Amino acid sequence: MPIASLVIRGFVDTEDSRVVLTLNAVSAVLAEPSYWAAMWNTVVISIGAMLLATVIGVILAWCLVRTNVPWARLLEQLATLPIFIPPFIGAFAWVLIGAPRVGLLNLTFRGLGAGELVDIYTYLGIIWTTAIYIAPYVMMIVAAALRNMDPSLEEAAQISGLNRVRTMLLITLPVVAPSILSGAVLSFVICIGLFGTPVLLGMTKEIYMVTTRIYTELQHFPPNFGIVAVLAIYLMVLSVIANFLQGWALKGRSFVTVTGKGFRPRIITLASSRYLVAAVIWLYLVLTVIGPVIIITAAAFSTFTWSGTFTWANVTFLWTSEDVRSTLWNSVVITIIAATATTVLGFVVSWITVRTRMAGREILQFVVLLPMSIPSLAFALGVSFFWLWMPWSVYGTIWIIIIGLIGRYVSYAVRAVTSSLMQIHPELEESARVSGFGWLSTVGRITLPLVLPAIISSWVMVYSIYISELSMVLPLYTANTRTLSILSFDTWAVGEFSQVASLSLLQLVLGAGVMWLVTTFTRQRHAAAV
Amino acid sequence: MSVQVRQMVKSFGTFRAIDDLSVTFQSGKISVLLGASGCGKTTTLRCIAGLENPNGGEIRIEDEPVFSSARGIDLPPEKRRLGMVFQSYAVWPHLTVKGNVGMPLRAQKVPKEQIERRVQETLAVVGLSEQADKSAMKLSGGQQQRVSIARCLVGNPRLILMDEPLSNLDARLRVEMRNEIRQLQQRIGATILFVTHDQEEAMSLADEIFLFNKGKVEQQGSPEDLYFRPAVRYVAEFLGKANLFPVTLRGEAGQTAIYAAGSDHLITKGDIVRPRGDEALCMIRPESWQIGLAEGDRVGLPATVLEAVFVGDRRELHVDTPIGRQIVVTPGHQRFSAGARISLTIASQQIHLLPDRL
Amino acid sequence: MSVQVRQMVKSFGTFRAIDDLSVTFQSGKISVLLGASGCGKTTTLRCIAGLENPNGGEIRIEDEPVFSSARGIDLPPEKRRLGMVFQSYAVWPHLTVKGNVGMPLRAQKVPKEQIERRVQETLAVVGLSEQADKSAMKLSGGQQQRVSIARCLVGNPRLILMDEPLSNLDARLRVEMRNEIRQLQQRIGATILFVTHDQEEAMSLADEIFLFNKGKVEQQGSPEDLYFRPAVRYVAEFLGKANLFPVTLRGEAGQTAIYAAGSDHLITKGDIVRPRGDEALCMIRPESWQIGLAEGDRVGLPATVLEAVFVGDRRELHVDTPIGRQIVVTPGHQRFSAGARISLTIASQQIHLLPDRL
Amino acid sequence: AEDALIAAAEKEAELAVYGDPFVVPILLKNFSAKYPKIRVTSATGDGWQIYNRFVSENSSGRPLMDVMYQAEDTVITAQQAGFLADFKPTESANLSKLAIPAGGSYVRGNGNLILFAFNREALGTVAKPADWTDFANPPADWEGLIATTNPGSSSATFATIASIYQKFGPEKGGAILQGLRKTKAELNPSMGVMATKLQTGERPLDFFNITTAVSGVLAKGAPVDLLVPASGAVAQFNAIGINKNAPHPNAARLLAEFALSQEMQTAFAEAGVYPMRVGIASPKGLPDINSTKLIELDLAAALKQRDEILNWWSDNTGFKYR
Ligand SMILES: Nc1ncnc2c1ncn2[C@@H]1O[C@H](COP(=O)(O)OP(=O)(O)OP(=O)(O)O)[C@@H](O)[C@H]1O
Ligand SMILES: Nc1ncnc2c1ncn2[C@@H]1O[C@H](COP(=O)(O)OP(=O)(O)OP(=O)(O)O)[C@@H](O)[C@H]1O
Ligand SMILES: [Mg+2]
Ligand SMILES: [Mg+2]
Repeated sequence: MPIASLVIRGFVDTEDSRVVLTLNAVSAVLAEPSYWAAMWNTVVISIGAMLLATVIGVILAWCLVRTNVPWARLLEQLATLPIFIPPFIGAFAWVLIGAPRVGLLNLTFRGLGAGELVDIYTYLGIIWTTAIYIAPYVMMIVAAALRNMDPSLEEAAQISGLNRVRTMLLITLPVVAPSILSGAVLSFVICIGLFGTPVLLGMTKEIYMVTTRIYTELQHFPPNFGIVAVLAIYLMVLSVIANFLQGWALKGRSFVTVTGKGFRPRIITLASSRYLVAAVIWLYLVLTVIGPVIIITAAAFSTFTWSGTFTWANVTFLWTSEDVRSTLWNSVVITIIAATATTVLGFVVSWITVRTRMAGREILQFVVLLPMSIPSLAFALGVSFFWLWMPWSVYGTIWIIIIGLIGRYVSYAVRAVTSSLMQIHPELEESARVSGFGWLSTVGRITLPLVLPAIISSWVMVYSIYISELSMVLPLYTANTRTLSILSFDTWAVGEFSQVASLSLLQLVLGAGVMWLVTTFTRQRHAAAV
Repeated sequence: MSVQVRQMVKSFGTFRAIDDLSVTFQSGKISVLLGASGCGKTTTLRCIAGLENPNGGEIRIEDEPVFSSARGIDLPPEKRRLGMVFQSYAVWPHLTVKGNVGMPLRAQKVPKEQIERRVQETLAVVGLSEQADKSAMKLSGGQQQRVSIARCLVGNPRLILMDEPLSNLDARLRVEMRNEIRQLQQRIGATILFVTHDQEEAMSLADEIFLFNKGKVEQQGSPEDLYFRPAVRYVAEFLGKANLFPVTLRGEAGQTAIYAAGSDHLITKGDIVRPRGDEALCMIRPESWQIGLAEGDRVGLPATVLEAVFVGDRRELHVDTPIGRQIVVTPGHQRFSAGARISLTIASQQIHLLPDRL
Repeated sequence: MSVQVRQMVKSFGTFRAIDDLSVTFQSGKISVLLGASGCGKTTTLRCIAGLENPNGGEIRIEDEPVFSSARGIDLPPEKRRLGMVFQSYAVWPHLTVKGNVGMPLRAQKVPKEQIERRVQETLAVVGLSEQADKSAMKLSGGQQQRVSIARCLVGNPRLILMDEPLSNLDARLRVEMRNEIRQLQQRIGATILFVTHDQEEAMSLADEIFLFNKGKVEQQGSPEDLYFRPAVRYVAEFLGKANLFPVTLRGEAGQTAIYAAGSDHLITKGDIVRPRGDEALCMIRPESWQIGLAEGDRVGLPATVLEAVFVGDRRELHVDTPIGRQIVVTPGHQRFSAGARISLTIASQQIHLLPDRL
Repeated sequence: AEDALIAAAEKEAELAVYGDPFVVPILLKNFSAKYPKIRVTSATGDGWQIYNRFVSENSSGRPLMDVMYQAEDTVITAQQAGFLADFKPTESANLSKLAIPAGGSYVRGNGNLILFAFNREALGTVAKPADWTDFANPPADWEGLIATTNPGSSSATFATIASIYQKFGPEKGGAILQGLRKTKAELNPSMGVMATKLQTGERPLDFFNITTAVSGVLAKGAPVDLLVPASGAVAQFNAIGINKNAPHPNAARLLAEFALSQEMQTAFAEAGVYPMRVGIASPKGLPDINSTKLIELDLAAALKQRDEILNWWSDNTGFKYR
């Protein structure tokens, strides 16, 4: 752990030292109004997307976990899917749906004589596209917390005369507030560091965000790393502020909901309204998951988009192409190793910060949280600088990618696990200590199984990020370590959208398949334990 | 607010926690539910509150059906307008003590100032005024339990369900709380269903006791009824301590002689309510035995003290007699040492005969 | 395994939950910790177990320091080798009953078959054999509490800390469990620290009682000591029920007359242990009052019955007398109705005088 | 290639190529097939991004790249910075005159044409441009139809803008660029994105596009037409440079030679890029490069004026290049 934190700090330091060298970059950025505009856009769009994603995620989680909506399991898995669609593909699907002139929705509206109602190239469009991509993260975190909540807390509220909605608003949500906040801050932070969507949707109308600026900065010559670093620091400051606000909001409150008085799981029964709720969720899913997936599928099977003629060529290439085979293998190896390592590290860090009184644990948490919102592109650059100057030959191997991914995203896992850990009554661990277990075995036998839902969702979460992560890999890969996401990006760069679509389908299937495997496996294990 | 339960069944998987339960809890009375651990008391309360869905049967509150499997009625908990104290407290961790207690009033949309006042009053009743602004999770076990009681009482509900509400309080506080509950019940005429394992509590609080056994009511009645006139052995043994032994009845009505079965030890003689037949199970409460003067006295049952346990106001003697082991309770200040020989007598009115010999 | 606590302090923020506590719990004995809700019992146990870090002081188990702020010692809980039953049960929700109970043995690396056998044995002791494979979450409150007890006992620890372990059990089961604990303690010579709010339990179980008040031990001693000879008013009132009133002492030693203060009501006369001075607080236990024969009898204290509460084996009379309200306990089968006039007498040996008048 | 070179290269057994995402994969596929003993790794992407990566590796004293194969402007920049070894192909006689720039220590490996592209179906009856100057006075119904790219990041775009600058001069050329502003043209992140939008009809009229980006959709029968502007198309080249500090100099040279070989150049032509060898026809379906009118471009000079040109572009289009 100290090694890892050192390493992470090393990354940050490399960037920091650049800043120190070129202090005028700071003044350049400060003096230039367009950077301020980018900052403003970032804040506006991120807050908008965060709010929307949080509302959607929380409502979904509550309906799917705490009520008897029909087919909740299936709906939940479907609702998770958007995170397996790489953001830039998802954004493109939305271009096809919501672009002026040719977007499906506009074609429909025009057909109905309603004119062109939607334009995806607007603040709202960007917010919507980003929000539906990050809403599943909020949903996963909140759902894990809801699963761990003692239902008698809700029952007591109902007895007190609160109806279901008010029970949810006054009791359930505040009790899982750490998770909701966690999810919200996470979505904010993902959003400020996101680059595919704003590049695709924002640039055309010159809605620049800080990440877009970093991206263009790095595409230029000569690159101004100073400005990149300053912009990255901007984002870091934003995320530190967000985290600080979160800590402040939760200060001094306790959210223990898993007590030693065992609870009996119980869900809220909705009468006929459950079908209405289900219908609304289905509608949402059609809009956000099924629609885009169909669009992508249609694209994958078309000779070219909207050609009207279909072909298997783009799909058969998935198993005939050597490129696909090797990059797929790389992707799977990198993703699984990195996701597992990230989750383990994330759990350890949260456990240390939540449960121990170890000196320096605040610093540890701070260091881990710092890279949270540095755009991957900038972070990867830091990583490559760092390892280029290190004597070990990690550079150019898959390990540098893995290290980069872990360093950049471990805070996501920390976030997901911490909020769940806060729910576990310490006496459950203490009783194990008294039973004669050291802290390590206590964690293994008691804590881990109890926060398993959160661990799983955090694994699935980072897995989904990694499988489609592009900008982190971009500066770090070589031909041997090329990943699927790079392949689709390259394919995209040369205008082969149909192939890109079929690659995305592959990623989607991979993601959904792994998620399905993980959940069934753990459900079986859980069933065996019960 | 009377509560009527008809033919209620509640199964968990194949296990019948409530087994065809029919019972009426009277309006404006305190009904105490007693029974062994796991016999279905909590489940009964939860079904009445609407937190658990019975598999069948009907529940009426004040004649209005709130659940009926036949008619497909199932009122949600918040519509049943009752108060409940949970066995696990269910104190909301994100709120302060005040926030917890004020919630039912907020649900009723009571104006702010009034909430503040009533919360303060109720907290004073449970002795938590000083903790009002503490986070609920920083309280000791007993304090949390009191928060949960205050939360239940604050809205003056007409029907109150309490699941072992005083189990973590000390004796003194418990008596205070008990009196508070009594007074409240008299003031607002509430109907209270009260689960407890503390028999003293049960006896002193109950207008009627319902003794549960395996998901059914074994016997119901006033505390004295159940204590002095248990219908079956289970009740006699469950409630308080009982000396039970088989006896043979001789002589005619009005002058029945009771002999320990299979021996010629005369227990007592007198005007005794006889069950059918000559064989019966005799119940003598430990405090009913009179300790005779001295060793060698031929009047009573000779007994040897095996063990004398001091329990404060009483001393429990475990004695060996020709008719088997007996428990005798004497005031705490009377001392006995193991091995002491005493004799026991019993007044005939203090004998209760049970029909079965099992 | 004696436990010595020296000058222990534990604060939460500015609040001193344990305030300079020094106490020794003797090896091989059952020490019962009694005290009002929130007085620091749980905190004391947690400090001894190593779950809470005292702010200062020293704790020794069997003379070996496990915590010492001066010497910077702080042994982790698992090294202190003790068993504990938590007030909140702390049953692991993700495990079965068996899984919960077997855990301490697994910690000790006991072989599989042996674990199986010992878990079964222990479950039989607490009466949960049939629930062995159930998920711990699906148990009733009392069943969960028994899981927690079984988990504590299974490893035969030499030092056992129990925090209200029987609070959710019915009276019968509670007596059984109490006996089990006694036997276990005698069999393996364990030292037991037992927190309870049930005074009968405290009395019958304790070798020594420690009465806590605001983070300190107010008085310690055998149950009879504390019950009959409380050192201060707080103890007298906390433990059992007590009639307390100020008295004036007259006459010389060996023939002291006790008068109710400010009146000429002679309470009793006899050979009484006198505190210093002529003013004292007189304590009479409710069961010590003798109810005199009849109305109009001039021998005892005239009294009018205000209320008669039936609590099973006893009946508690609240009576009005010229010296104030008194509580009188009589056997349950003696009936009194409100308004009845009786007279009360007391034997001089059953009077305890306290030095203070507060 | 000479046997000695092959032997030396195979002894090195490794090779790293950085460059263009379209041509480098094709090149490596053929190279690996021919020289399986040499393990080739590559990094591809946007020209300047890859270039920046190469620079930071080199300056940290850990050069990894052997061969650079990408847009000419980046290679010129590398050469001017002194990063490149001198490379003179052995087969220069068989190469077209376009292949060897004057005074260069690098060789052009292939070419691309930049010309007008539009979606004929989506455009319908709307007038199509015939020459660059048409954009100076755009018809009203072009509004919202045009897409373009950023010369600051895209080498092909820079080459085109520089051509306009050099051919029409700041005034007249500026008027062309102002036309983009008038028609509310859209700035796209890459030519690939532009090609996709062209094909869906979202932006049916590209200010210009590059043959590599559109040849794929053309081949699949999309209703896209290419048109050579009357004043000439722009030829843009991918150049091959060898790192002065190349860890595998022999393998690097072998690859560079291979890229110019008959078999590789033929393969290029089949893949839709213009070969640099005499006697090999231009790719099918694309205009023949030798008979196409081209705007003369002095890229080296343009690079010296890079900031000036970019600012000029910015001022006239209203787009920011950074
Ligand atoms: N974590 C905490 N933070 C703040 N105050 C606390 C904390 N834990 C306990 N206290 C306070 O310390 C005091 C002692 O608590 P403790 O749990 O030891 O009481 P107790 O004697 O076990 O009471 P009970 O019989 O009600 O369980 C209480 O007033 C409680 O409010
Ligand atoms: N959700 C459940 N799943 C399975 N069995 C259950 C569930 N809830 C309760 N039971 C079983 O039903 C029986 C009755 O439980 P209940 O909680 O009503 O008992 P109780 O009378 O309140 O006991 P206690 O006095 O111990 O609290 C118990 O045997 C318990 O194990
Ligand atoms: Mg219960
Ligand atoms: Mg406690």
